[in-house]
Amino acid sequence: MTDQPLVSGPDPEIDDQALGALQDKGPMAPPRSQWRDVWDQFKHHKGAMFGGGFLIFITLFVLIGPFLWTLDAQKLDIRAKDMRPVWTLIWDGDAKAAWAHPFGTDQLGRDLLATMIKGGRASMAVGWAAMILALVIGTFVGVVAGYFRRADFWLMRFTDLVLSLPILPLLLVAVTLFRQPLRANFGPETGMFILIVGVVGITSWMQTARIVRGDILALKEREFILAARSIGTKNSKIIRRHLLPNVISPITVSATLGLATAIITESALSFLGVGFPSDFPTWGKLLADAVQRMEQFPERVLLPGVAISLTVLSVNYLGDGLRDALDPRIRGR
Amino acid sequence: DAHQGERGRDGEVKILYWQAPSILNPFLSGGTKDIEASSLVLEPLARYNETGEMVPFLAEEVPTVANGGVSEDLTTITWKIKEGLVWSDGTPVTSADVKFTAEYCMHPEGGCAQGAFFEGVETVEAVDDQTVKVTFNQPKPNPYGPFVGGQSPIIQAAQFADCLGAKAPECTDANYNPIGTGPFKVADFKPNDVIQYEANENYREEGKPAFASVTLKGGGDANSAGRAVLETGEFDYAWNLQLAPDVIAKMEAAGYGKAITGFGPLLERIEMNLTNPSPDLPPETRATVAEPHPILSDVKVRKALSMAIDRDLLTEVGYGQAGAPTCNLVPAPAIYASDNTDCLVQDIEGAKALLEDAGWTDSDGDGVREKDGMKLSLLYQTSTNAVRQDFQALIKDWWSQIGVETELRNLDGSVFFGGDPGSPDTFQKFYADVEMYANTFNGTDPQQYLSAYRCGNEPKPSSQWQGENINRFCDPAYDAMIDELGRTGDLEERSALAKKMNDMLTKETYTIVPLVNRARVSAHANSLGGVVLNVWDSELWNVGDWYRTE
Amino acid sequence: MLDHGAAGPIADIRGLQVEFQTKDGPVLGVEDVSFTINAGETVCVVGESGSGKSVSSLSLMRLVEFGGGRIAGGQLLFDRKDHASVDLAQADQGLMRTIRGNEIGMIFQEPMTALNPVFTVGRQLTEGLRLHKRMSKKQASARALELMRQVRIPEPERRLQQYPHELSGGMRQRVVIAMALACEPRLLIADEPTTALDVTIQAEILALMDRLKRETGTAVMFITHDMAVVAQMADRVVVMYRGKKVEEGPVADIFEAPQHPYTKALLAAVPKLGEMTGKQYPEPMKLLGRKQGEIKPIVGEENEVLLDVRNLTTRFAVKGGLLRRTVANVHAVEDLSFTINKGQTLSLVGESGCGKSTAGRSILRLVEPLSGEVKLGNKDIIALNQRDLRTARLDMQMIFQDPFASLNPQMQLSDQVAEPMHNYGMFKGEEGRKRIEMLFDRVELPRSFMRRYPHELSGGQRQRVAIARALALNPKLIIADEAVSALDVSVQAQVLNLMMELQEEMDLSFLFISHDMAVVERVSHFVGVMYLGRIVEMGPRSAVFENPQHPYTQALMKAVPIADPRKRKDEKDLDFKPIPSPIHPVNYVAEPSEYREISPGHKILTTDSGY
Amino acid sequence: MITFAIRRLILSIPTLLFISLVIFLLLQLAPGDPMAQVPLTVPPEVKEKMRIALGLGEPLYVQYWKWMVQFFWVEPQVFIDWLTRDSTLLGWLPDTSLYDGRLRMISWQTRGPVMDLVVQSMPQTIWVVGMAYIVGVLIALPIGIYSAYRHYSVFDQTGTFITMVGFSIPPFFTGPLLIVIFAVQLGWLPSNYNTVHEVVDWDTFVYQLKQMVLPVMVLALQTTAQISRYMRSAMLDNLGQDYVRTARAKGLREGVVVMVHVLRNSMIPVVTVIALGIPAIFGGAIITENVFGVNGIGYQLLIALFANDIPTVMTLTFIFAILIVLFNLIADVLYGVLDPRIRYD
Ligand SMILES: Nc1ncnc2c1ncn2[C@@H]1O[C@H](COP(=O)(O)OP(=O)(O)OP(=O)(O)O)[C@@H](O)[C@H]1O
Ligand SMILES: Nc1ncnc2c1ncn2[C@@H]1O[C@H](COP(=O)(O)OP(=O)(O)OP(=O)(O)O)[C@@H](O)[C@H]1O
Ligand SMILES: [Mg+2]
Ligand SMILES: [Mg+2]
Repeated sequence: MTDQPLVSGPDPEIDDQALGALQDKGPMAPPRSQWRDVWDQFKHHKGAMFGGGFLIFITLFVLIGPFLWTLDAQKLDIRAKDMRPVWTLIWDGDAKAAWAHPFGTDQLGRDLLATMIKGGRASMAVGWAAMILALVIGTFVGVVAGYFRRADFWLMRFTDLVLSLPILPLLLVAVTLFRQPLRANFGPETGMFILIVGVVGITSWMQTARIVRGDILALKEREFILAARSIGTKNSKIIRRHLLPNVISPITVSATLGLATAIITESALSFLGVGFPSDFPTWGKLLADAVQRMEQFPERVLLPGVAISLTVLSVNYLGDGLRDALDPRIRGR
Repeated sequence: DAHQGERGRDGEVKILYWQAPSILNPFLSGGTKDIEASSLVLEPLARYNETGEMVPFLAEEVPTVANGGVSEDLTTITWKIKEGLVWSDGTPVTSADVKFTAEYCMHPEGGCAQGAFFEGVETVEAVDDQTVKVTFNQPKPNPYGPFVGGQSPIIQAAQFADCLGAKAPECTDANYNPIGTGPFKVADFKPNDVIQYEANENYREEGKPAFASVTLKGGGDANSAGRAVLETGEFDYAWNLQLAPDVIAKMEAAGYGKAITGFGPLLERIEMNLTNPSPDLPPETRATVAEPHPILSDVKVRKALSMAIDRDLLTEVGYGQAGAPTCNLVPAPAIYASDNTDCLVQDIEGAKALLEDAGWTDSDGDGVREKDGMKLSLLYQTSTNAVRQDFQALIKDWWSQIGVETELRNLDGSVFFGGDPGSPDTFQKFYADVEMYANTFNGTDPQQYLSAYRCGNEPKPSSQWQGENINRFCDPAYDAMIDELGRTGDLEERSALAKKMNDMLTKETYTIVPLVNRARVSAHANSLGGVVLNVWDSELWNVGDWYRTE
Repeated sequence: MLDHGAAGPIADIRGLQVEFQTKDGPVLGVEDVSFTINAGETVCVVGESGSGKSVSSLSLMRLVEFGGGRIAGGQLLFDRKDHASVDLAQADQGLMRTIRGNEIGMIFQEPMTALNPVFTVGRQLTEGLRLHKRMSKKQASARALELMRQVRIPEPERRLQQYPHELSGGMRQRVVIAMALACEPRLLIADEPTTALDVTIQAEILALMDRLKRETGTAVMFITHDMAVVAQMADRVVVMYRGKKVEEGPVADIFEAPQHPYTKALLAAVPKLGEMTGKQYPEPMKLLGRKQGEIKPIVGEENEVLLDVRNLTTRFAVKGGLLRRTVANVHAVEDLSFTINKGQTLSLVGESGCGKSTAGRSILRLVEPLSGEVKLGNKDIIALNQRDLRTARLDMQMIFQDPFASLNPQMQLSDQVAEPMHNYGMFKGEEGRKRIEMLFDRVELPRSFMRRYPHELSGGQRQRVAIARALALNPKLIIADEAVSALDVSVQAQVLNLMMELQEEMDLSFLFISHDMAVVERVSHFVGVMYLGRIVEMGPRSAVFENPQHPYTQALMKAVPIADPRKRKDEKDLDFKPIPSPIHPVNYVAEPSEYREISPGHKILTTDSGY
Repeated sequence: MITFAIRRLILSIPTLLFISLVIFLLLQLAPGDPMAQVPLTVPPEVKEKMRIALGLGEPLYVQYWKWMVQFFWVEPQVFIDWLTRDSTLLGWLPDTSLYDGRLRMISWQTRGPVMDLVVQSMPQTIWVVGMAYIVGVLIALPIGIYSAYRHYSVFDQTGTFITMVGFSIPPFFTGPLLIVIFAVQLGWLPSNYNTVHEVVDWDTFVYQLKQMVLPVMVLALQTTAQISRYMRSAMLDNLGQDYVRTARAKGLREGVVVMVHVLRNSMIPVVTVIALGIPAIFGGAIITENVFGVNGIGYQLLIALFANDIPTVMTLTFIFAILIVLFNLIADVLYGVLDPRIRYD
């Protein structure tokens, strides 16, 4: 058949098409920059847009809030204690509320708006930092365990070990050992921040490690890893270029849960008295402190509670959106 | 009256302790919860009543010099046990049991938590079946240590015979279910959880207890305990509600019960560190008398710090009805309380002037005073507890008004109050400039309490950081008064001396800055009658008299 | 064929149009397709990947809805048993459930993924029977056993209790067929049922389906892109192209007188076994619709040996027991020796699992061989340490079977092509960019593709990227491990031509690993036939193909379907033994391979090969 | 499979020994003092005596060795004795008397054997926390399944929202909140768990249910949030698989396709996640146990920590470690059992 001379078809249009069959097919749209694509995909994810928007809002709120709302969060004004937020005036004209303290004040007369702003700073900082630390450790352990067969057994047993360590004594040990040097070098608040981030990070990476390891074990068997080896890619580069980008998805899930865990763990630490100095507000601590009076002053639990939940929710949605946007396979669809 | 009748007529009473009792042998645990839980079963020879007066329990009467029970030279005390007393298992209570109790606690390997009550005891003899004679190695102006109060009750010799010394902890059955003379006996004990008691059918008083059984549940926190009694009525009695006054008031409004308060000598105070806690110093000399405090050694500074505090406000915020502002280290009992009230009025301006006077000025205008290039900056530590943190915030605020910068630190109670010499965070080590906590004394006599501030009694490396003179206070004149108090038997003179010592530590030197005399707050259901809150002894001291009102 | 007499059409597809909802709006998967299937007839639907073959068949089952599609127009008339014709396009899912599996059976492409991994074969087989035929458990198992016998699965009783993964690919596919046949459907849809299989197994399955069709009179809609299979199976052929039917007709007409240019081009691209008879050297194919220079044979350097492999042995340890000691070995490659001349191609053929890939990987030392000698030029590869090995790999590169799996889905193509150069620090900066462009040009990919991701390309394009990557370092030897197996015929032809052109131009040597005899015949100078880790026959291509001596080679040649409807194979010719296990206990001593030379360079194994 | 399990079991012994050593050292290093809860009125000399009586003065390795002997030798003896004497299961066996009165692990707080504490607080832990886990899982699975099946539907979105909120709100808030609503305001349910309550008839059974409702709700919220996420993603992975299409092509009903074919496959990863969560039952409910006065194992650990009761803390954490390692192993084995493709040998 091949030796037959080419017979041209009757219809030049179809002919053209037919010849095209052997020509390149595929997406012919002009290529666009990677980040444009990522953004386009991201834009279409409503949840992610909400999440991102809220996170930006809350970040701005805690970052530039102190400049707009200049009241000092630690300033006591005992005469103005136990004020209600202004919106209570809507149904209760006699409520003790004023625009001077739009969210009200606490039992010592500290302005709630100011403490929310300052507390948010601490909580967000701890949450993000601890989450990132946990992700870094978890990813590292997971990748090494998954990639190097010889390290696997020991690293996984090490993970078991850390999983079974009692947190509180660990924390007390850490506080004893490191509080003084950290305080001397970074001051009481930053020092404590580093300590808390360290402890929370060090005790919450195990889940990530486990998941990443599982994924790496599967990825390792894929041919493109073999291909990379055959073109002389070194182990470190294989990990960085080929493996890590492909485990983004489980990592974003861990990140979501990690942020919530970190914010809540921090509050539990303050609760136990091993956290920040007592007059240093965080959302978790505001929530914990307000629980006793939640019937009289529901806003004191609701404000930090809602802030924490919304942040976590936003990160969750943002994670979903990012995962879809960063994965070129999904993005193409 | 109406609440008389036959034993066990009122069914069950439910008590909630938010710290769960772990053992029912008060000699093996110093914990209040354990002592009070065991006080339903074990009784001493005499107790303090709600006014701090001593009343006989197992003894016929309280021995005194007047009635001949205490020897003239104050070296012996002779107790007579009531006739016909029996243990809950029906065997008679004899002086041998009393003698055994002393042996049990004084055994060198036993690790008895109440050893302090037996200090100076030379011998305990059973004169006859009903009579015990305690001999001290030196005159004891206050011979009512052993066998008085909830902390040193009488245990049954037969039950504990094999549990002396090192074997004490192995007698789990006895420690969990001691046989006693109290109105109740243990039916079931789940350590760290629940104790179920039932009425002691051999109890000495007819028609008592009114309740057939007691359930003492442990666990939760003060908030949930208050709620269970005051808001839901699930329990009849809740112990030690350390809650802010508005929280308690809110709970009471539900109408199920009421909070009751009683004042003892429990004092919330700020202790000034007279030695230098700087981390730059070597560990051998840090926070020891070798290094006086660079700022707080000056009495003017200490006084200024005290003057800046508004004790009324602190009380209102932190304790409400359950607290009283005070300037005394010994605020109670009345005969020992000094009339010192000069600290009660806050005086910010005066404090400022005093600091100026002492050479502390704000030369760079940052709101913090300095002197010789050193900032007037203090580290203020305490244990973790919501009210204490409020206090810290308020005091920090006042001090900032007089130009003192404060860094707050709160520590986990188990570390802060634990005496671990390895930890930098114990209150004894005092690696801070000022610290706040509450302390009190047993019974009604402050002698031992005041004796703590003797030169050399401070925690230091050589004593493994043990010692009661937390501030590292040292004044030979004060030591002389301690000695004198040890020799003085007359109540009037003792009172005068104690007041003088109290003033020396507070008003004259401001070594100790008293804040609030704290009351104990508990709550009981409206349907529970006969509750008499006693701060000098176990709270459950008269549970045998409790009854149901409707 | 029409044993049961010509009945009316069982299925009549008229103007089918299927739409998929995507983010960029609706996309037509099938634009306009009409054809009929008569009772007792096999209709083959052919066409490139993505031409709408699967979508058409899924529409007939009304399964497209579950994949996000929608039948936007047209009619799907199906003649039910009671002769009432229904339009399946309008039927509700309830009615469809009584038709699916009962009156229309479907065989899916991927035998492994088409079976639920957690249920036994028996359970999956009986499910449909119990549902549609209301059989009791016992009756259903009896019928299942019967079905298993029908599809000639050895030891059917035992198989019923096994899980899919415990069966070989061929057996799994037979189970899928049995499942589709379970309720004796009147129409059987087979969507590429043999694409994933070895030639031998493929031949068996095709024979089986043919026989079943004859025995039961079922109408078959057979979807494939393999023209050889069409030639073997079809009564009529429907050619699809970009969502449309472009041609339809009896099989002989289509092959002998194709009308539509696409059909012509397609047929031209199919390599046919025997085409190269009489030619000494391989040469590129002549493709329709493409400008090609003069086609000339690729000679290579007869006398310069580039790769010399001697007695290569690779085994994988099977660990077991409490102490994880080696309890047995997989003898994947056993005493393998061959040479490749500069600028020439040696092909390794053989069934799945015979050790072809392992041999290729051992040469590159991507798996460590147990013993043997590999010399590239005068470098002893086996003796190198890790650093030198890395340098040595500059001269030898590999192209992998699955173009999708061998590219990182998260990396832009230009980065992937540039990666080898980065790794060796060659061609930096502007020069590197130029070279990447050159490589893209070389493999005939538009430069605009450099910023794309693998999933945005077709299979052929992806494989060209892989080739570009392999070429990046100017290697002397390329090991192409099933480099074209996953591609459409027309694309495959292009890629093959490309490889041959490059060989001609750059004096490349290829170790070409494949199981497709027709392709091998096209490209090789020398051929080695592997069986159970050993080469059983090796020699110049013409000698091996025209005069196969080893019984295994002969069987293999017999199994290859030929793209000519006049040369249909008969089931009787087929007689395959399953490959024995390559796993031997630790103390097993493999005997060395000895060969007998039949003609110059043509050797066959004289010692036991296991066949 | 069996050899795999046995091998892992054997290998976990050194792991556990190492874990025990690390825990031991950690606790020794940690500051704190068993005398912390003794009132300040007790003088330091007395405290020192109490400390010595607890055996705190001995060298570390002696303490460790003693503890090991007690844990691995003495306690099992006591346990076997108990089994053959009092338990209903094995009580018919002839009484053994292995225990020769050697010192058991004694809690510093209660001065009683630590194991007795464990045995005593186990029932309420299993009842409340275990039940909460079961309830949480039972709620989570349908939510996860349906969310995945109706991917991005209103139900899915709401489910995501509620589970995320549930996950981000700490139990020290939800606990009191539920108490205020259901115990204080409505008065329907008790706020405090009665650990000595015995179920003898219908009414007591109802009471038992009532008192379990609140703590179970608080804990289940957390479980539900996590498990339903896992379930959803596992279902999503499987719904796109080819075998689902095959199942549909057989004419099976959607219910059967989803609930039999897809579910079975999706359960494989989820079951291991569930198994791995079980050790957390015993230690992870500390705050909830405290709020409701459940006084289970978690609470025992909490107060032992605060009282620096090292033998108890040590034993409890080590028991948790054993559980974690054991359930890791069980999860691996389950994975193999559920998934016929996985063969460990
Ligand atoms: N779920 C889907 N969503 C969007 N488009 C789809 C979907 N399924 C198929 N298509 C499109 O429909 C067209 C026909 O696809 P179909 O699967 O029928 O091709 P095919 O001929 O079977 O190819 P192959 O030989 O690769 O199996 C393709 O363009 C494909 O992109
Ligand atoms: N990493 C490995 N560990 C253990 N056994 C292996 C490994 N890789 C391959 N094998 C075994 O070695 C034998 C040869 O495998 P190989 O992949 O080389 O076959 P192949 O001829 O390339 O087959 P295919 O055509 O399916 O790719 C097979 O039995 C296979 O199961
Ligand atoms: Mg298809
Ligand atoms: Mg292969």
